[in-house]
Amino acid sequence: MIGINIYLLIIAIATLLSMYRVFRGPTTVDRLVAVDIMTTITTGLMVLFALYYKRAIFLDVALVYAILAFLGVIAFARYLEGGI
Amino acid sequence: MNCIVCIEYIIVAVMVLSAIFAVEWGDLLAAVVGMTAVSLFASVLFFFLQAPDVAMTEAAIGAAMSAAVFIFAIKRTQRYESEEEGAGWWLRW
Amino acid sequence: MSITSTVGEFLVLFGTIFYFLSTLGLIRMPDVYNRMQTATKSATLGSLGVIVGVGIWAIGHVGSYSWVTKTIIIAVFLLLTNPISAHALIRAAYKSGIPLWEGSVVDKYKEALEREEGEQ
Amino acid sequence: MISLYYFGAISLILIGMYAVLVKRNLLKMLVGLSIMETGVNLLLISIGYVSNRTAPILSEGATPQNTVDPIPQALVLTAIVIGVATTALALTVVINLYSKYKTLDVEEIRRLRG
Amino acid sequence: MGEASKISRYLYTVIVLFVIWIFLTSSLDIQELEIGLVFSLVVGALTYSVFTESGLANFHPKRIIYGIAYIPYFLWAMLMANLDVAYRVLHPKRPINPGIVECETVLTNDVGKLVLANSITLTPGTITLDVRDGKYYIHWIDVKDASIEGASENITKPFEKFLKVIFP
Amino acid sequence: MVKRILAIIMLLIVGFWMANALSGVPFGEDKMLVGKYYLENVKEQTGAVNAVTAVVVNYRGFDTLGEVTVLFIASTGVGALLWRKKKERTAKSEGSVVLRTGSKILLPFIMLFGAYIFIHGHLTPGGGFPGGATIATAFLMLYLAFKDYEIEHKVFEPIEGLAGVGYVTVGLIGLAIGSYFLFDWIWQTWGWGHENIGRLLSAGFIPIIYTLIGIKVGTELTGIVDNMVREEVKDND
Repeated sequence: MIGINIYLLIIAIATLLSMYRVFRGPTTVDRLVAVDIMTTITTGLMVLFALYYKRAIFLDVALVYAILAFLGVIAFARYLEGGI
Repeated sequence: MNCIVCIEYIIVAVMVLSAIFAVEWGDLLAAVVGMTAVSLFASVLFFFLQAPDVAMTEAAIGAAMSAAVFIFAIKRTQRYESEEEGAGWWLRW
Repeated sequence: MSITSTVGEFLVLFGTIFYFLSTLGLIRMPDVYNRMQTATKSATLGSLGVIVGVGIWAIGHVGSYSWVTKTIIIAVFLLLTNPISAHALIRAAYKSGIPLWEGSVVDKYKEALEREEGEQ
Repeated sequence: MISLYYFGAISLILIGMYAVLVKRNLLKMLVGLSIMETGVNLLLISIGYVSNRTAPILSEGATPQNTVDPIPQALVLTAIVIGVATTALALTVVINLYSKYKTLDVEEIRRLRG
Repeated sequence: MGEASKISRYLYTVIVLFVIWIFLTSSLDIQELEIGLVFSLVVGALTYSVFTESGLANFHPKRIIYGIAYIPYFLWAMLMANLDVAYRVLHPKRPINPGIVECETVLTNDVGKLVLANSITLTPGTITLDVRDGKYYIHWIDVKDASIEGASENITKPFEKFLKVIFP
Repeated sequence: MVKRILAIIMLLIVGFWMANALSGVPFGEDKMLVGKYYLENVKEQTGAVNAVTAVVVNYRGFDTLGEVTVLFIASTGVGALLWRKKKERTAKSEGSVVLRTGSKILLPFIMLFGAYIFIHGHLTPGGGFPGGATIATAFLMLYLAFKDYEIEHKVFEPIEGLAGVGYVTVGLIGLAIGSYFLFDWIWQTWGWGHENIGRLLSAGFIPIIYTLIGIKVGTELTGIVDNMVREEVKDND
């Protein structure tokens, strides 16, 4: 548990940087890419916090995120290419 | 410095900002993207508040289901909001 | 400080640095295709490092082996789903008419689509 | 000075309310309602939180003395699923309105009806 | 290769699901195993017709050995890709030269195409843009050779020598 | 412009009022009233490890039945409002080979994972509601990937009804054996599973009811998606 502050700091900076792209992005696809990256980062953050709380039950939440978050992105993508 | 408090502040700030942008963007698809981001950060906050059940439900519903339902509605109506200024309906009563 | 904790912490640090690089790429690259190039790869490798690293770290820190199997499952699903969503997104970006960056050198896909149009 | 989580929840509620009051597009109003619902859920959960305690799942060293309140969590758990179903119901009403009036503007619909 | 028999496909699905269940619960308690077997049988009965086409033939030892050998090769390629990306991101002049190139492949199996596309997406500077009739259209961040043969030599050939054996 | 300023002023007043009210509710302090009782007795009275699940299914099972009914009414309402004589999928293009093959491979895993969530509701976070949503998401993935996929209505609707009937039946058996509706007959009368709290087969009827809720939520959310994605087709001839 030495360096968890450093890891959290790096993750926080990464979240802020990707949030800049969400706000700035000229097209919707830019925003979607940034939200997708943020979801991936959040999965890592949840796993890290599960270790911090020392409880394995929190890993299930990260598992749900890892499996389901990509479906939202696919729904947007299929709409954009005129698919659904 | 305790970075756990620091990351809580960052996540709340980013969540409120994305809610504001979700309301103000004229493109409804971008608004739904903002709503997904709000749901994502709310799920992380539930996680910090020691409510893993609620975080899991919010993740399962907010990540895919809610966005998909809104996208089906947008597909059957129209994508862009027509932005014209005028007196609101509640002023003309 | 056991050996597994050290290895796990190193993997987590490695992963978080790649998170940072991926979001830096998200900001610095000029158009959506190149952003996707840098962002998806680094974020996937970064979360692989963080997740497997936490699993190894937990052997020494919590003293339970059940973390490793669960984290491996999460990592495998991320490896399976992340490229699919990146592929769907870049296809949607192309089909919804976002132009390539002006410095691009070649566009074979457009040629193929035009060839198909001509045949019909 | 109110706490951080209360601030976040109240902001979400107010932003959603602003969208419902000011915006004229029906879908934008529903986006606002959805945000408002998230804010209410966050408010309820943060009322049930107790500092330095762990999740109300009594395994891995958690005892009844060091867990947070389970009742708001049980309430919100069902509210989220109900929320998406009712949002879908509202969206179908919007779809039907659009197929009749060909517009999503509330004011336009009011004018066309009268 | 034609479709395998229904029983073989069903058994393959159940075995894969049961292994995943053991990993998910990460315990060898007899009650977990019983319930896991029941759920594997039910979910397998619902989904085996879409899950697999070749059935138990996937457990051929040669394929498994090649599959295990593929993992470290792939992870190494991915690590190299990310160092490459790090160089491009951190370099002040952004040395990129993007474009969309066309590649061809010898794989005919759908799962093989999926694994190849995912591998391409995660390795040096390439993302699969579309797959149509055996042709891969790939967005390449640093185009070295725009012709079909040159691009295939650079992008798809290194993975194909493994995947051709794993997914015939 | 005037309406925006008026709305913002009004919202500020509402926000100030809410903040004022909440300043009397301190954050992070112990203010449990009935929660303490539930937490101290949950293991003896219900056998569940997860207190949230015990509250949702056992202590307040009747409320949950009401909420499932609300869900059913909302789903039926979507179906009724979008009812047309002839409805079909109107998708123009199919997903690429990667998306189609990927969804074929992921489908059993997502369904197994949903089953894992709702059967472990009394041990780990989760339960019927997120598990059902996960299963519905698996069908949503098929709708997104394939051009002409539709669920089999003849199979889905009976399953949806049977799950609801099963919930009420479990409650009625409780009424017959014990003294009230949704009495936990497996745990309290028969006394099954007292020796293995914390293992899978324990906690009375909680796994049974959560399985039924999971199936019901999954089929209903799938029904909503199915009704919203199919559009009316006009006969041109």
